[in-house]
Amino acid sequence: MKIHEYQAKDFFTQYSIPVAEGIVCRDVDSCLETYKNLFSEVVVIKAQVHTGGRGKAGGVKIAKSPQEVRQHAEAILGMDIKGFKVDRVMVAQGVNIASEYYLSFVIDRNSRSVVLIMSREGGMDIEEVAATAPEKIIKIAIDPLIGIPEFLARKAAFMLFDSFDVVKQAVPLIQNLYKLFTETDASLAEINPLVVTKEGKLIAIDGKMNFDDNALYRQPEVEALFEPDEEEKREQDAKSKGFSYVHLKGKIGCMVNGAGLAMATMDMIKLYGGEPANFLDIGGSSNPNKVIEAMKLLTSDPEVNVVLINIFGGITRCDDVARGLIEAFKYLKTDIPVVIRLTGTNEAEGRELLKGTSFHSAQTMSMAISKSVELSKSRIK
Amino acid sequence: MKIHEYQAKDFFTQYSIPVAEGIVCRDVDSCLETYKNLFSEVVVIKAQVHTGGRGKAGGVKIAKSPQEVRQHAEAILGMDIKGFKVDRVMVAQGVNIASEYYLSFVIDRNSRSVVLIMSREGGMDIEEVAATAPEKIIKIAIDPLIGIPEFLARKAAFMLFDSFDVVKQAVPLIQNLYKLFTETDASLAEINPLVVTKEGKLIAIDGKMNFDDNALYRQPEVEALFEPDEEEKREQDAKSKGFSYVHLKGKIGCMVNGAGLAMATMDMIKLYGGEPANFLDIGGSSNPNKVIEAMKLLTSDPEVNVVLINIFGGITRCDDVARGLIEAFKYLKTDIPVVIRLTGTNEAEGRELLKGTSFHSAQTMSMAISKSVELSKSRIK
Amino acid sequence: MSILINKDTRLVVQGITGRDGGFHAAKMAEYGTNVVAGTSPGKGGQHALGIPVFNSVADAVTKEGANTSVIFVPAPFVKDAIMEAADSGVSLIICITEGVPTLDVVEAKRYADLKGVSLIGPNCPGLISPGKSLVGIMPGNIFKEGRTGVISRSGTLTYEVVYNLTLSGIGQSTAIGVGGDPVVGLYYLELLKMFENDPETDSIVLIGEIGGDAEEQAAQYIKDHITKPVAAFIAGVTAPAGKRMGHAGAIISSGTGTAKEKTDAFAKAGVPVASEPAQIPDLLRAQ
Amino acid sequence: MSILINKDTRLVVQGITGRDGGFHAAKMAEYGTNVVAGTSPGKGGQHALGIPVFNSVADAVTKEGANTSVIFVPAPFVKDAIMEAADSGVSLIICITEGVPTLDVVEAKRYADLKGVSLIGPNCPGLISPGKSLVGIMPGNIFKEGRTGVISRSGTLTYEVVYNLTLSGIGQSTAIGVGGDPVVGLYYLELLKMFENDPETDSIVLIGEIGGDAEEQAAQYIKDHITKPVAAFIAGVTAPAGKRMGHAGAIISSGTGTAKEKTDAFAKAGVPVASEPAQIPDLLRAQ
Repeated sequence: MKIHEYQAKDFFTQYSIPVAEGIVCRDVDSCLETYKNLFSEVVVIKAQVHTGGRGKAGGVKIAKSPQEVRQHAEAILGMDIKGFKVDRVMVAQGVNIASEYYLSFVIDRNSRSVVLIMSREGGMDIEEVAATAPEKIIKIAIDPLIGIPEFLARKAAFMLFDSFDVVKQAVPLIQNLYKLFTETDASLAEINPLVVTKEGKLIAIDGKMNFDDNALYRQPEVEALFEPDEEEKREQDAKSKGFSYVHLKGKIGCMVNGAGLAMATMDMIKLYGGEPANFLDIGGSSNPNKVIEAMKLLTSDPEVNVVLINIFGGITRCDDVARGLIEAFKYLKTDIPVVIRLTGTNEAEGRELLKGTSFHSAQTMSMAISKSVELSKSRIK
Repeated sequence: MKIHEYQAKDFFTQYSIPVAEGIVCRDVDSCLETYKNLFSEVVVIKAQVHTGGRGKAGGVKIAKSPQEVRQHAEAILGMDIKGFKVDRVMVAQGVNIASEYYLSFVIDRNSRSVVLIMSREGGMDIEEVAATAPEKIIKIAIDPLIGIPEFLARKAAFMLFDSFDVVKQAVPLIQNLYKLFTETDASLAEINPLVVTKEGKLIAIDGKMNFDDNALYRQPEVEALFEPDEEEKREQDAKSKGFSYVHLKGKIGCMVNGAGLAMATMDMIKLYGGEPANFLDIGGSSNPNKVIEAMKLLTSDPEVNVVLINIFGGITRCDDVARGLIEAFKYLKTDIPVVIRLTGTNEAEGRELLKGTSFHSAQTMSMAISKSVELSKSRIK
Repeated sequence: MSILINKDTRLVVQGITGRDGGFHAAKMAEYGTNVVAGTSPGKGGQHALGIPVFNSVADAVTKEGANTSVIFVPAPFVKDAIMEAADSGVSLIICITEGVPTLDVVEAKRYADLKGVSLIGPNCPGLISPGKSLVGIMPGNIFKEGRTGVISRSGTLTYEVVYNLTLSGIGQSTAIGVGGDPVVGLYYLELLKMFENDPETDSIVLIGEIGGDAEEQAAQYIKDHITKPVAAFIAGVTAPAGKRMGHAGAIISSGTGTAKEKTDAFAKAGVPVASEPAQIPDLLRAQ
Repeated sequence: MSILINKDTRLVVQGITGRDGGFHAAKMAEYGTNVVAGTSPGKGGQHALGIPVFNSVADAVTKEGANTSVIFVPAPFVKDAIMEAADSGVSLIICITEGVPTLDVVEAKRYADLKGVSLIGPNCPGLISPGKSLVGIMPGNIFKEGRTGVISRSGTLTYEVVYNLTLSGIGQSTAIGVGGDPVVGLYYLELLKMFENDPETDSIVLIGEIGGDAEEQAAQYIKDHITKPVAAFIAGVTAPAGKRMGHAGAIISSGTGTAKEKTDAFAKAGVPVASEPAQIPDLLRAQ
């Protein structure tokens, strides 16, 4: 789950991490009001959107007068950045930057721990630094049983900063950011750039936090900040029904049990010359209601012209799945052709049951996918 | 550092550990007032003193009427228990006890960790249980990096209780008492008895906490409860001057550098037929002021008739120590004989300096102690 | 032989009185697994499906000699369940539950390491040594005794692959689903090593998917240390960046973790990659 | 030979810019110890007494090959200092500082164990292998090279005993003060074992005191595992119960930890106990 920069900075402030003072505004007037109240000649106006690259898109501007504040606020509010409409901006105090750094905590799969990532190449896209100059990136894996004792925070800070005055500010910052990360079940807590001002102060200029979806149940304060976009709403709606759903742009709607098999199904559709319309993992069980809900979801996409149901019968046997499908389609009115492939436990019995129905039943995954692609293409003409 | 039962229970309450409701009272009237307010026919009146065995001494009584409250409060307030005068009592609700248990956390030297100690023999002196029926005592060492996860608290609780309803109450109690122990730098947190009431509730009936003196600097809330008795005041006063001091009842005042050597000096005085008046470790350095302060402390004890100074000159050389002693005794007027024994680095030079002074200088520890005992005995006659 | 589980496996089911725990305990016992105990705090002394229930895993170890634990408790209780098992004396823990907070897994896995206990999962289908022992939720009947080891990040996709192997007459020594979350226990490197050392495994199938760089590491490891034939499959060629494809771990972040990178890594290591599951038997036979 | 420290010891002094750290760093160097570095955060790059100062122990290890650390930082910072040293790559940590909160030692010692690093102290005088290396605050000049190992809970009492040994012509292989706090690092059992295995140690002196039951355990251990002659001394025969005798660990609690119990345990194990320090040389010679 993503949150906005200003929300991340609210968390920073709660955890005593110094940020450039700023206020979120939803219209031009409050931008001007904020400009007055900040007592700072120079301010930065920053689009608040759930995507990166807002700087390149013109979503970050410096203003030095009420006129400039108005001009930039008008330009940025309402702007479209990678499909995200800007409905609020942050107006933040300008800072005299002496030098810029990168600092974040992320979950690292390989060390199976939280990792502190730092670089003296602040303000840049860290993935770009990682790709072009990996030696400029410092990584420290944190032992979850130990956390970050002072010596470790100091060791890290000495790797990043030359001045002991700055090191002394960085030690609690590193410890507090880790505390914030673990206490909110974050998956990313990033400060980029972390700057040293000309006055020698360490300040977070931009902040980004992502959170572990699996932990939202115990993080009500985080969950309250969830602002799904249209697509996320669709995915969330699917999730509430026990599905995993990701929308794509093809024609062949897929309904599969299991995430890996669902991905493999999409891949094979593409391999066979077709275009998958979605990823949809309906999980286990042969419950007809689940099939009905899944079909509703797939057919709500006007692009879909074929539905492919690929089920591996394991613990749930194929004959039970077939009965569930037949039951479900009693309640579904659709003229979209449906290809069904059942494999696994009792597959012969399952296929027997599907005989004489309007489904296109296929024996192997290859056959089912060939058939779906063929049907999909024929329906476009 | 010790605190009273009612203060321990205040900590328990802060950490959500259920206690029998009770109020501390300093006079009979407030005992009667409390009896009225507790809405409990049966109350227990308990002396609050920094020592055990108050029950046997008559310091704990059950009262069932205002008359009995008055009678017992009058008897207990002002009572002397092992040299401690009772200046307050706790008046606590009576509880319908179904069964009694013992539960505590202590520092364990051998496992170098905090240990959870439990027994079904609640209400008894735990050292007695340990001596007579060690198999009835359960000990679980706590890994400081892990603390007490729920499974461990549950495992412990199942060892102590048969009812799952009680186990479910014991799990947070165990976790919270450990939290209290570590967060307050305790050295003992004991509930004895921990009872299950006839209504099935788990309640702490008596509570005891001791604290790590070395950690008081970061535990202001604990330190505020320090109530030294006369002897502790003398010891604390010594401590503030950099000494370790323990008062005994003999005639030979000792001033030694180092705790082990100080104990060995006392032991040898006894071995040679004398009586040590104290344990006094003056630590390192040859600072004359320290010697002056130490002499004042020793001679403030009217029993002392000889002073034995036993110094091992290590990093601080014996000649420097001798100079310090000579300097110090310029400012000390006393007719108590002083035996000095200097050993170690430059001991010959040290002894040379002491020649011609009024000190009795001895070459070995045996000789110094023989001399002290001889002088002490001769001064009694 | 086989790896990790066999006829000597004595299984305790944590959460046996729950719906899933009970259902799969029965299935496992039916397959022939020695399901010796279950746990459910407060229900110690009872029986579930004829299996003795204990208040703790430690009791199951002491009283029934359990050496392996499988976890079916709800996600919020998984961290404690793993730690309990790790402290109890079992040597292997398999966690089936999905939806476990990542930081809980980080902590529990570290604790298991400290105790010298192996963890598989969470969010995994478990593992099977066909004809010997089944621990988890895999459908036992599609497997066949044999000499090919299978390692996978997926559930039904594994079944699909195994089904193709079995139909082609290729049996399995052990098949393991490592789990679809970003942080899980045993993974490719440890398992490849075990299969390499297992005298009854002749070849290995590795089923990967998008997200992370574990497949790239595995490719390197195979090149450096594995002498037995390996065939691979990678799911998620068509997955878009930034979207979680069902598994919390299956997400392409900032252009890394793509199927192409993984396929390229295997190609460089000389490991053939199937473009569809049905090709795997032929890729194995060709080596 | 000797145990724990010798001519190859390369020492880093944590807190070298403090009063005690600086004073004893000079004394140790004077004795002949290889004091290769000091640490003081923010003073990296400077020199103290001609010794290079670093911001961290890790830097001292990397740049000067330090393998042993001695800690002189104030009590509130000791826990972090021990953990820093344990994480840095040194294999032995000696903590001199007194007054450290017990729970800090519990945590730091556990962390050192986790890292496989040995800890001596806190609240100890350190150790010396005469003629080779001195780490801590012991007065080097009273020691003499030889073949008797000394283990003690005390400081000046150790010097008293050693002085008597030296005067009697009995030199020492290594002498160690384990520290007077309730919870400290290396203790009797580990050190007895090291001396037993040290080919250049022929006999052992153990100096105990009241509090705890470590002497009783040591007596049993000596009976079971030690073949070399041992003589003991116990301080605190006259100490009253419930009073802390200087050392936080020297306290008789509820009638246990008395000198009598300890003396009896040694007697039962066949270890002679001196009634005064001056007897120890004779007790050793008599065996």
